[in-house]
Amino acid sequence: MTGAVRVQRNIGYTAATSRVKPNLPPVGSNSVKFREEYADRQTILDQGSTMNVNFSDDELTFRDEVRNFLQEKYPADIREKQDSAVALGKDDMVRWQKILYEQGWAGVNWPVEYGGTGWSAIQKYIFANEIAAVNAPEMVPFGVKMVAPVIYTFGNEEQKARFLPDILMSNVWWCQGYSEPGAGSDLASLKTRADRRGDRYIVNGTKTWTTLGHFADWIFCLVRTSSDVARRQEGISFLLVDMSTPGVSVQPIITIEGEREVNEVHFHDVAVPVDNLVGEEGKGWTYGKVLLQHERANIAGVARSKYRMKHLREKYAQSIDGGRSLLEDRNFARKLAAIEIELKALEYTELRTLAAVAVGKAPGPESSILKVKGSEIQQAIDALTVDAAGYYALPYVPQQYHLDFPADERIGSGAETQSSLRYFNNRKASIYGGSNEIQKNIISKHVLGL
Amino acid sequence: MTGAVRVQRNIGYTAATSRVKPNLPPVGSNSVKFREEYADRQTILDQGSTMNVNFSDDELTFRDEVRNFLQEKYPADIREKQDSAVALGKDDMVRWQKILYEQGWAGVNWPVEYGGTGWSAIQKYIFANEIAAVNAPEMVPFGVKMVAPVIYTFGNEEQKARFLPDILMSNVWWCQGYSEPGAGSDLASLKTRADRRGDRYIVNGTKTWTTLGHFADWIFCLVRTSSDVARRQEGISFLLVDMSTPGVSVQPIITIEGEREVNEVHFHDVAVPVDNLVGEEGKGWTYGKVLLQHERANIAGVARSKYRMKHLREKYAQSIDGGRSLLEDRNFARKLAAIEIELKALEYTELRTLAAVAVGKAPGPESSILKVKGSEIQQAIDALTVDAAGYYALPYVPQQYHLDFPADERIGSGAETQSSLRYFNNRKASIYGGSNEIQKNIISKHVLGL
Amino acid sequence: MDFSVTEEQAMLADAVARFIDNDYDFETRQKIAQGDAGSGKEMWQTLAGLGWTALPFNEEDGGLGGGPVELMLLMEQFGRGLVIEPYLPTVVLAGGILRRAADDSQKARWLTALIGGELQAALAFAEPQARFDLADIATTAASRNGLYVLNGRKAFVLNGGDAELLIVPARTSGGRRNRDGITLFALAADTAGIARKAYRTVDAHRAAEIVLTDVRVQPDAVLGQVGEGFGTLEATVDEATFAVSAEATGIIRSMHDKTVEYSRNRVQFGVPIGSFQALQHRMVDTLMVCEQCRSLLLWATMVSASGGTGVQRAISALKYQVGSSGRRVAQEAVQIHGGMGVTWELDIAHFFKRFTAIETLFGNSDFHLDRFVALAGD
Amino acid sequence: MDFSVTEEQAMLADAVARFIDNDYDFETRQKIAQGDAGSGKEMWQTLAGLGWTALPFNEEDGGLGGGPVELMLLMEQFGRGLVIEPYLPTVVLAGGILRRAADDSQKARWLTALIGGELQAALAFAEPQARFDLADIATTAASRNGLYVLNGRKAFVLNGGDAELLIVPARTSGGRRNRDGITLFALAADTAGIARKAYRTVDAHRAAEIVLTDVRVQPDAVLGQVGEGFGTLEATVDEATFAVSAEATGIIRSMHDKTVEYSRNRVQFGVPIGSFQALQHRMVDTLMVCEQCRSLLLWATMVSASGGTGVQRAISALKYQVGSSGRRVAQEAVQIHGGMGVTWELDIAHFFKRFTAIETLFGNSDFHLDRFVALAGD
Repeated sequence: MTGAVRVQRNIGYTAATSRVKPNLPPVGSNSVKFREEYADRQTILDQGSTMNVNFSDDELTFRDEVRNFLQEKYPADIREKQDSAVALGKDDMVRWQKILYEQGWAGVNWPVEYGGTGWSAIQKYIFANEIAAVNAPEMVPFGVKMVAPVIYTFGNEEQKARFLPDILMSNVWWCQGYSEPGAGSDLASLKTRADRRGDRYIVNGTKTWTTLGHFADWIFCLVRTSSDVARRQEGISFLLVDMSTPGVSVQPIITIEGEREVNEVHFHDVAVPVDNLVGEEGKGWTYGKVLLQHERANIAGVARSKYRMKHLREKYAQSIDGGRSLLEDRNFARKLAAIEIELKALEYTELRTLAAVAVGKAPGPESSILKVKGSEIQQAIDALTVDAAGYYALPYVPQQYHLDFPADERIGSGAETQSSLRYFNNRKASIYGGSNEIQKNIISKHVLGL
Repeated sequence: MTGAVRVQRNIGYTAATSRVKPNLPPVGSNSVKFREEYADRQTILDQGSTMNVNFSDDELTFRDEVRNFLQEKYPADIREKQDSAVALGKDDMVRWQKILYEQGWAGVNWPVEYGGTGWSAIQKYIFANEIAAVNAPEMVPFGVKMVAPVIYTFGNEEQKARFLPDILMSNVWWCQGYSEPGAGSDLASLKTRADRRGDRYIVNGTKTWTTLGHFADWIFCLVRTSSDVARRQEGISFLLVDMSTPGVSVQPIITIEGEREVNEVHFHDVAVPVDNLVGEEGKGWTYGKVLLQHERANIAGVARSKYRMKHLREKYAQSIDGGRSLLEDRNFARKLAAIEIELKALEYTELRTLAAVAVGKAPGPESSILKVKGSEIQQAIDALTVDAAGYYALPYVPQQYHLDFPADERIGSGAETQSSLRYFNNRKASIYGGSNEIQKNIISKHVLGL
Repeated sequence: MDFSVTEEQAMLADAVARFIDNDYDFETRQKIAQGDAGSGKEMWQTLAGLGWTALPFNEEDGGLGGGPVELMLLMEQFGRGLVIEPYLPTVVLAGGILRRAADDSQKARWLTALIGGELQAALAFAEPQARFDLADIATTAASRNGLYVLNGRKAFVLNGGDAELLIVPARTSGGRRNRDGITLFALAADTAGIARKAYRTVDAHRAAEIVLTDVRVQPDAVLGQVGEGFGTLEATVDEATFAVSAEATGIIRSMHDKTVEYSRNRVQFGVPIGSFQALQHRMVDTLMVCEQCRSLLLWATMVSASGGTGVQRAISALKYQVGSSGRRVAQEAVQIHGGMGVTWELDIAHFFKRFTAIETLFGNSDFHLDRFVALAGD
Repeated sequence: MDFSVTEEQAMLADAVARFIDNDYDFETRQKIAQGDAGSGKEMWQTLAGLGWTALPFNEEDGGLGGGPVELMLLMEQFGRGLVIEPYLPTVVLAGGILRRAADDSQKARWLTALIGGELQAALAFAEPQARFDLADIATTAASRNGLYVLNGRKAFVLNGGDAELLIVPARTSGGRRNRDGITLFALAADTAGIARKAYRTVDAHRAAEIVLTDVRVQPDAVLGQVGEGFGTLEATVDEATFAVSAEATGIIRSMHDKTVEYSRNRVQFGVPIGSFQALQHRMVDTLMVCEQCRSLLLWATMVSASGGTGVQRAISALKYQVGSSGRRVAQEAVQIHGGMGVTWELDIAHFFKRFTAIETLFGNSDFHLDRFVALAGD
């Protein structure tokens, strides 16, 4: 029986089937292609229901639960710092993450067996939006989002028991040891050596761009355990290093806006127990790639960008000291709108990816699209925020962003003078985690097949 | 004596030279670099004078001479066709070019000895602008601008005497035989063979994208005279072929907008006298490249784009049937302005190149910049013209563009319905004459040294 | 929140996809485009036979009760197939007005035949001076001894030459650009006083300029309430805007796919041009545009399907995004195809022309970005 | 029409270029930027010694009679050298007002010292609520028994902290945004009632917020005619806009050159990154931006040098083009430098920050494109 007729019966159209064009061929390759294209949508579906943008009752209940939690448990002092652009200290971040842990919400993407939430894609989406909506800090990713998945996917039972709880509880601060000076996007060129001596590795080399490495207790590294290999990607291992080990030293790197955010981490004859090797020796490259894809799947930052757009709109809806509201400026309003639309599109691209992940697909090369578009949109918001601030984007007065700084002595209203610093600093968004050029190479090869 | 002091003396500042910082080193590499950068400006200069945007009296006199000529000699019927978007016939074009010849203005870029104008860069600039300002047709380039420079640069005396006068007088219509089916931008892959048989070449193969080939009497071709070569660029020769020779046939190619503009030219055992070989056998590639650079130096089309912008502004300054004027639409006005500014910049980039040519520099790889920017701007104007026409960009009614077609029966005001056809057709501007990708490769290699 | 399509919806899309592959390949499409009729009547009968002319109408009117999801799935495939049948003017535009405003006798007179594929129709949504302003209506309908007398000019009436039913918005009161005072009339195309100048469009569709001179009609030609036609007109054109945006999303996806495929096979300088990194990165950019447009199309579909506020805003966002970012995909597709991309012979050129027409249709990207800004933020 | 520069002008450019190469390399510049003073007083003396503080002034005032050509040549090189000396606020802005409006006694009091390098100055061209509207002045100057009493706030006064002379536009009549009723006052920075909050800017220049509270001044502080100061203010800021556009043209050219150089030497995946076609084509794009900006700078210089109408329009065109297209050059330069491009250590980061500041200075790209549209066509 032809698909056409099936369509009609299914939609309940029975009249004049005699007029149906006869003998249409059976479902061909094309409709298979169609099914693949739409497969991601099929995933979150209860059969019979159809596309709907509104939250279900269950989803609304969950959203209220998150809102209530944030209202009750999000510390007032941290909120005040966040809302007045005061940098959080390590203790602030740890305190907040422990509150999330107490609630059982620290391991959003973790499997339930290790203390994860087991949330659906929509629940994760709701949670991320609610957190961002009150401008609460995100979990620092290096532990819970980056090293943990590698440990619970490739680590042994002893390692899971030893490391995962402290990560989930934010008892241990982790940092990332991937990049090396001069290596840039060419990760596989890494030179840091880990030479086996009995039951220990002796680690020598330097890692760089280590974000918040000066806060960290432990570092996870890609190290070269064998240079006698055919491909540079071989002979690389995934090693966990206690930063209090003799021979580990951390040096600051000052970035464009003048702050210390990243570091160089030096290893001089650092002795690391072989127990700290994750998975098999020489398989580190594979593990690292999985990690990077997870990183990218979380990197779009849609919820945070939505908050920033809302904030921008609200701030400049108020007229500036009797000047006209910027929103009445058609150019500005159009730029704002164009970004909003691109962002709405990315929100749905991300939901489609989450949907795919929800049915077990690993976040594939498509996650590179989220990384590229996400960073492009973040940087567009950065630039628009600078435009909006006018001359007040230009004073360099980071010192005024402390709680004890008298508000009326501040230059610029709100965090205007931070806008350019953020714009400068966030040029990194299209460079780190595999530059956007690298992402495009990945998409070209693995999605377009070129 | 230090440069600083020299500056001061030259500007006539003598006071308190005691305050001059002592012993500045002599002119270093950098100022040499500076002189190179500014060399192009030094070329059109009378020493002592300085930068001025106004025309000199001599230049004004020349401009008036051109204006008077156009007022008196530009045929009314051709003007009417041009202004009402009616396509010119071959006879129209030839008639107009003969008028230019009578005036001695056919060979704008030719050396005086062959009947060229010997004009300065500014004069050529003025001439191009005045021609465009009245929307008069340009010379069809294939003879006067393309094959002629090759003949008077690399041809022998007999060839100069035989071909140049008929080109200058528009007695013979030339077309170009470079591209071949499947070759695309990879010109050197050409397969058309010319096998030496005694005092003749036997030509076999196909040329394509031959613009107005159906009007042409002669075709200049790159042909392969030897396949036993180290580099594909070798063994190529520059051959002139009478299209009435048996074995030459022309087939139309219909382009995106539905018109016949380009053709395929087939050669089947076409016998060509060896006298028609220009320069040395096997040197054709070199000659062709020179030609392409000349082509590019003329390809920016700044004057024509200026006319189109002026026309667009005038047309839509008038309100459309009682609707608001489009120029009152801020988006449209801003787009128009942005193109005007980019075009003004290109006008000066072209003047700088002409200036360089004026002092004997061949139009180098920089001419690729003119080609790329010129086509980008033309295509931006094409798109804006479509935007402006609204729904009247969409009717497909080429038949109404004939002088005898009753104006009040036309759909759309003026040539609105031609706007989309032009937009479609002119996508070629970034493809032909060496695609913009090829131009960027050239600039990257020869200007950036990458 | 639900991303899923039902089995029926998936099968509809399957059926349309198969129809394109088996009965509407490019050669067939080009033959229809060359033919004198706007489309093969036989082909229109086929569409009707497949039930698609009945898709958006209520079951009690003999329709299939389809909504935005079905329309999106159908039009996306129509884009892929470069379908030039007058589905938009007859079913979405004229049919949309009838669906929303016609009374039972009017439905009996027009809608049944339309659903059956025996009647083609058109909506005169534009006037020469109006550009994209739906309310800018100079055509007048004066009430004179029991009749309405219509005078005015209508521009770019899609399918206006072949339609047997013309739906004409005219002003019964109010000044130009005034949203009140607009009345919708259902006119038989052969009514005295209607002069139609039909023409092909650059994208091989068909349209007409229409002049109305003292056209006399009975009051029963009025669709809906006198003077209150604008709401119906706007809602119908919004739905049509959504439909062509879905079509355009299908078009740019096809152009992107065909370009990637071409770059794999097209050899220059001894290698496939798809191996050149500069082209690779540009094709990645166009892929991202396609995905972003598909996502926004999903969103707009879900918003439309859920009803409520924000539908207009979502549709303007979609039309803006597809038009402005899709233009880049279309231009890159032609550019990467090189000379072949600007020949009549290849389908790429015809995708390009249809996309360009959709860019203008119902308001270009600038118009819809301004409209998005003007509509209250969600 | 003449593109040439005179021998003197060429030698001036040579001299500035040598100064940058020999006395103002990046390390020196960074040391000055770290120092507490806005700039080494000694370095300022050097500039004066080279005659550059005298450049734009008439010879009878002890100047060198330089014009737009000289200013363009100097600022383009200052851009290349990332010069942070207060040349713009002291010589171009404050000096520009004095040049245009000061009488002989005022010149004697201020200009001679300024040319000699003994006096630094500033022009308070902005107010907190004004954004980029020069005429939006809320600061008042009330005439009270023979004195003027100034009250108000001035924002982002370049060099306002170190200046000994402050030129303050204030309203003696008319409403806000009114071009009439603006009067220019020359105030000694230590006048009672002037409170200055000085700060560094993100591009290592210096500025101040200034509050004026019942500041009493004699009528001889008025520069030019009472209530007619706007023309002088606008002409001076236009010249400064031209100057920073020339500086920005030098900056983006340097960023482009350094990026191409970096891509030649930076090895990734075993080859120089300059061998990647995607990067090559992007660096070709930035080269074209540099050439187009240089061309427009030439045009604006020639228009300015020729006087007559269209100068403002040319300057707005230039500022728009350099700002909007130059931003791409700056961002690409950082991107292609990768991680190193966002470190304090490399000069690229500091070029980027200075370029970004210039984008905003005297009105951003949007502002100047609108201004270009508003000014009558050439």
